[in-house]
Amino acid sequence: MLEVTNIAKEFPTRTGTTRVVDDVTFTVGEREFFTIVGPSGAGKTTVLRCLTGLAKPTEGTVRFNGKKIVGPPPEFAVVFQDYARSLMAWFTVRRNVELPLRNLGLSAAERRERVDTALAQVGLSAAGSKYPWQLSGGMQQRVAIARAIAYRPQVLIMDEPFASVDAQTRADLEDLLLRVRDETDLALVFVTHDVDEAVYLSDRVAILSRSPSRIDEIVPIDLPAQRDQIGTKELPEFARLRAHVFSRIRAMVNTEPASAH
Amino acid sequence: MLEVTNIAKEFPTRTGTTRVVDDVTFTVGEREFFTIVGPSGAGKTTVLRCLTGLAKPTEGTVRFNGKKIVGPPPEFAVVFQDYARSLMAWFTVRRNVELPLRNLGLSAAERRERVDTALAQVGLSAAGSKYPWQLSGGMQQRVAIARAIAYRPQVLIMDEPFASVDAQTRADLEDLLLRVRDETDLALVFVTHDVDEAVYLSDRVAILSRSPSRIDEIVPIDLPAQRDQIGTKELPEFARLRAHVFSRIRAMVNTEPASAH
Amino acid sequence: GGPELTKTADGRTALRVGIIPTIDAAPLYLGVSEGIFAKHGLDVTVHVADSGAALIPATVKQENQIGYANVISDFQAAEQGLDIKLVHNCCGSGADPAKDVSQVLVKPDGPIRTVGDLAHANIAVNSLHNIGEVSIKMALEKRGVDVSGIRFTPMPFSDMNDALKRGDVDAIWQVEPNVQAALAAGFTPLISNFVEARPEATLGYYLTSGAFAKQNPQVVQAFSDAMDEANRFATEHPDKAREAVVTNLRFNPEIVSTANLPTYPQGLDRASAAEYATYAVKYGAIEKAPDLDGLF
Amino acid sequence: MNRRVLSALLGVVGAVATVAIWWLATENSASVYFPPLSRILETAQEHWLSAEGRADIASSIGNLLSGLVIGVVVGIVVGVALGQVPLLHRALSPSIEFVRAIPATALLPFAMMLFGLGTEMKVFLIALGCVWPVLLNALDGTRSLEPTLRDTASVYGITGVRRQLNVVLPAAAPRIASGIRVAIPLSLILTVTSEMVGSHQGIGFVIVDAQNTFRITDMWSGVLLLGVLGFALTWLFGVAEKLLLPWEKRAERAR
Amino acid sequence: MTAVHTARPTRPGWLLAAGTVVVLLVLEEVLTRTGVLPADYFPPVSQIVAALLPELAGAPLWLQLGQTLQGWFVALVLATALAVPLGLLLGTVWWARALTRPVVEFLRPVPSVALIPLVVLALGTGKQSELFLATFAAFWQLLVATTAGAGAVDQVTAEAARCYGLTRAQTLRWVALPSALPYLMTGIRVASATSLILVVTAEIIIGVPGLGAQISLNRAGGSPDLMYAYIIVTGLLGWLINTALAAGERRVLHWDAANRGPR
Ligand SMILES: Nc1ncnc2c1ncn2[C@@H]1O[C@H](COP(=O)(O)OP(=O)(O)OP(=O)(O)O)[C@@H](O)[C@H]1O
Ligand SMILES: Nc1ncnc2c1ncn2[C@@H]1O[C@H](COP(=O)(O)OP(=O)(O)OP(=O)(O)O)[C@@H](O)[C@H]1O
Ligand SMILES: [Mg+2]
Ligand SMILES: [Mg+2]
Repeated sequence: MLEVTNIAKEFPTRTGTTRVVDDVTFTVGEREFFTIVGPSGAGKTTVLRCLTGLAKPTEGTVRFNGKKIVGPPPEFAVVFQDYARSLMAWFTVRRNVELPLRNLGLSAAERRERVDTALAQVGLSAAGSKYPWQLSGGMQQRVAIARAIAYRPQVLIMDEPFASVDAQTRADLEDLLLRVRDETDLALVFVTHDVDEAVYLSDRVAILSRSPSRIDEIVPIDLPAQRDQIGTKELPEFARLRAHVFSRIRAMVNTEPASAH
Repeated sequence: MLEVTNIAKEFPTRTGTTRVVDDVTFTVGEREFFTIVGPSGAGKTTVLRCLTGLAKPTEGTVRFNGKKIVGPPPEFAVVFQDYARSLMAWFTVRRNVELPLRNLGLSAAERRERVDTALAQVGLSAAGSKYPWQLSGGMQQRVAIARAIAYRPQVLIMDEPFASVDAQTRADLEDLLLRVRDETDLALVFVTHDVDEAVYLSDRVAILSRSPSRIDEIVPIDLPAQRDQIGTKELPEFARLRAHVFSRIRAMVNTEPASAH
Repeated sequence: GGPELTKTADGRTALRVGIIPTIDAAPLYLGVSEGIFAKHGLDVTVHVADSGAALIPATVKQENQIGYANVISDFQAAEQGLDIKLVHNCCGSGADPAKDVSQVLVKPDGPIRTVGDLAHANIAVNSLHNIGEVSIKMALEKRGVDVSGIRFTPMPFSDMNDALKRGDVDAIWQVEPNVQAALAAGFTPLISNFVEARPEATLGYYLTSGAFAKQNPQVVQAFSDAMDEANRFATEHPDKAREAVVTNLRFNPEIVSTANLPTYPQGLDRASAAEYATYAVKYGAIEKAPDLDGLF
Repeated sequence: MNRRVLSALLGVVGAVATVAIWWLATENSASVYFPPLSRILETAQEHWLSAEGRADIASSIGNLLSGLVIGVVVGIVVGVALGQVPLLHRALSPSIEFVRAIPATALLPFAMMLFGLGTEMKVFLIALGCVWPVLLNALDGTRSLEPTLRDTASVYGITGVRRQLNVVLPAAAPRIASGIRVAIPLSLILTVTSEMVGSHQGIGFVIVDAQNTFRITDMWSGVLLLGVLGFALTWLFGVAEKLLLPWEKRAERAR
Repeated sequence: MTAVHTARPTRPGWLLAAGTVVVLLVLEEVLTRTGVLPADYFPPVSQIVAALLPELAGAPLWLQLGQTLQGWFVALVLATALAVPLGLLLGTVWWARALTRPVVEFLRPVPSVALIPLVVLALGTGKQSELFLATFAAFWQLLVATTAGAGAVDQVTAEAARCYGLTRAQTLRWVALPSALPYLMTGIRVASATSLILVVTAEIIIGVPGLGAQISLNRAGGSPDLMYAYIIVTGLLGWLINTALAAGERRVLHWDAANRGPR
């Protein structure tokens, strides 16, 4: 469905270019929950930007259903890491969520219903008429999530979408994602720093090496399809996978030349 | 040292005012690591803003060393939740970290040394000459942390400062904070969504109720002063405290009227 | 081409006449108020603009069928190929220097005290290369003054008194009603440059576009006839002339009451135009002598 | 191809097309007021390249630059000050708006009274006209300073001049730059206005004198020169802006 | 979009503003009375007010005021209607900007005053000429403001719009336009004064009826008091217009950081 083939990304610098992503290849299948983890600054956001067509990879290609991606396909929705800036300060929360729906040929009532549902799903029913800058950080992030969900994309791309919400809300939102995936046959490409979350949610977890990044390993998560916050996390296999992923990331952070220690 | 007495905060709305913080009282002692947790939108950021004098509480007072706070005291440093917007796009990372030091009457060499140290501590030695917008989200957040640490404040106020960094870096930064506290007799007021982090780091954890918020409970963390990522987290007392805090937050999120379920 | 002329209900031809706000406009207003134009089958409305920069193109476009410009501006416009035709004398100077509408004045305690001193003066005029400059030089040459060293500085009439007071300029050229204000400010008149340049000269003309004159000879003739009458009426009733500018142009009545009036001559004076043309060429306001046959 | 090279090329294409249209539209024009472009260019070359013409240009440019610089500096300083002291803003804004609405031509007598007829008066008029777009943009830009940045400056004790130079000015810089872009052509227009009175030299003098004596081709050549100067000044400003505000353009992530 | 809370000037704000004006007026009066400012050039305020009062009672002043106001309004609306769509286009489409930049930069410094004879020839001495001159001058200022504003769209916001498949028109309307609004509103206030000034200038020079024609007449007629009275009416008009615009701006830009009120 989504094929990323040998992409590399360089940025211009004063003296030439820096290679930020060196060589990344993976595919995401239908209904797959694909997560990318890796140290801070590894190039996860950069890979996602190439994936959505927002950035042009210096080398390699990204294909969606066999077609090369050059700009964001209408089937995609994205939750940006910098969620606060992705919301429009001049629109209320409702309008922010509703805006992308305008092109889908929906009636006003359908749009209203979708917005209501999405806002309720992220726990923001009461905040619909507020402006983004009147919300807390976590609430803003949930607006961005609601916008993506209301859009009902085929591929949902999320860059650390739960970074600013509390643990309980986070767990609720995780389960929301899984439920939405099951209901709408969504594929997800997900970036997180929370290894538990990665293992809990995903079908496969790709570990990105430090920049210039390559895929260090793609870990298949062989946990029962039906996940559950308590049950799944108690499985020995969960602990094993979690420990494995964590140790890979730790290894990479600690070999970083300009490390904290 | 820092006394927060019965503060309340209201925001104007179309029809009147909303009370966001209802009644919050606590004190933070010298060298204390004080953490506030609570559901998303509880009012944690609002309390911090009142604490620093950036916002004026509608009711109540905040005193620092007995003196009422009206504007940010020079002894404070803050890491904002919206770290990306707190960096100056027109300065390099180095200049961003160095700028606050210019008021401290340090020599250029001392300033350089402090900047170098702080950048090394957060693992960004190599990024000093880049601009904030050339960095990943996690790197930007670490620049904001480096700026606060280089300033060597008496009170360090941090609003979810590790939300965007990977698990390993997060652990490193947590230990960095503890070390800095021990070395410079710092007091910390800290907001986090990560309950493990809250319990691991803190001397006391305040749990904020849903907005209009009150202090639900202040949990003293009776763990050995010398913390250690593996040892401390294996203590039964750690597990107990963690479970306790988590259950309080969960209770509050789940009674939220506009909840996710 | 040109736009069609409109007629009023009682068959009079509507005519818009452009003018600048000066006392020269008095007969025109009298022509309207005394019914002189009506008698000649014309329905005149007066359009006031601040400068010739807007009046001439409006006349060429035949938006104003008749316009006004001083004699030098007429030459300059014609020289640049604008298709204009003079229709009637508007106003002129008499023969008595004391009654001239135009004076060159100096500060009593300033550097310039005599007419001879003007040879090296910096004189304020409203517009360079125009009638002020030409007539002052004509007048001074007739008094035997060398005019090659004079400098002229352009500024609005209303600003001149203060410029002289401050010493920005050595002398100012004023026309009525500003002459009265200048005299009231205590300035000394040195020459009456219009009368001294050429007594009994026509200084400004009503004009129209060549195309209009060709298409509507009767209208032009009717306007000319009416102006003969209006000018005569204004000459005979100076008080009414003064009143006309006070009511129509809102001139300050006190100042107007003491101001000298220009002459309002009959017909179309070609002789004085010829003399001005000679000097205009000599002083560089135009390059070569105008084709007076084409203009008149 | 490189975006910048392509941009420049497109600009040339646009300019050439415009000149071609102008040329073709007027080549056979008999109207005194709309002379053929070829004639205007000839006249322009004759006058502006002569010693006299060069002196006109030099004198105008001198006044223009002085006035523009004064206007920009005063505009920035006052705008930034008013933007941060609401009380001052409220106290002065009616007076400011009043003066702003008065045409430069109506202010000429005032300028003459203050400065006489010399260069100072012209510089004053130009500065007075240029100050407004810069002032208003600096004011509004300062007022909408990103709240988190404002908080950051307060928390770290970045105050006084340091705050102005390191936080407020860079943050308001894009707005200020847009104000300066408006001020540049305004300074040219006001140069013309200021030379209508009491002057014997300058581009404006030539234009007004040509207009008064119906030498419309000369007038067009002056207008042409103003256009060229406006383009040159804006281009120079663009270069300066890139040097002074490097983060602004580069902040757009390279794609 | 309704304002949630706007930083409306408070009562002391108004008093302060009025107080400053009064102080300045009294200062002028004292300076002219004591001869520091030349009185025949700068008539004392009291004298100007004395000249103005009878005018206020008569219909002509209000008629002229209406004429000028109408010219200002129509020109500003025309300029906005033309400049905003074009500015949004130029601000968001780089090649359109590149193509037109030299021409735009060339046309912007063309002084309206120099255009007057040409405009009179083409459009006559009526309201159209006044409107053309004022629109011409205001247009460029608005174009620059809108172009700069549309170019200042936050990059993440723009990318979000792209990802959610907003069409070009939708992006212009819902992303570029609101982002440009803070710039545009400043631009409108700059252009509003420009428009008023050119309307008045056209009235002075071409003789289109309005306040400018009165300034010109009173200057020619030797009544400086009345001339200043009309200049003052013009200034007051500018101030009033701006006050109205500022109030409108606070409503339109209530979400902008400048108007969010206390935090
Ligand atoms: N515009 C740019 N110019 C130069 N370098 C850039 C630019 N954008 C990103 N980089 C670099 O690319 C690297 C990867 O950045 P990216 O944002 O993809 O990291 P990330 O994996 O998302 O990190 P995080 O988890 O901290 O968000 C970083 O080292 C960053 O400095
Ligand atoms: N300017 C404002 N106007 C109106 N309401 C506001 C404003 N700022 C914050 N609020 C409200 O105050 C409440 C608390 O916000 P705050 O940012 O303090 O929450 P928080 O505890 O920091 O949440 P998070 O963990 O999501 O960051 C929220 O419900 C928010 O909507
Ligand atoms: Mg990232
Ligand atoms: Mg918060």
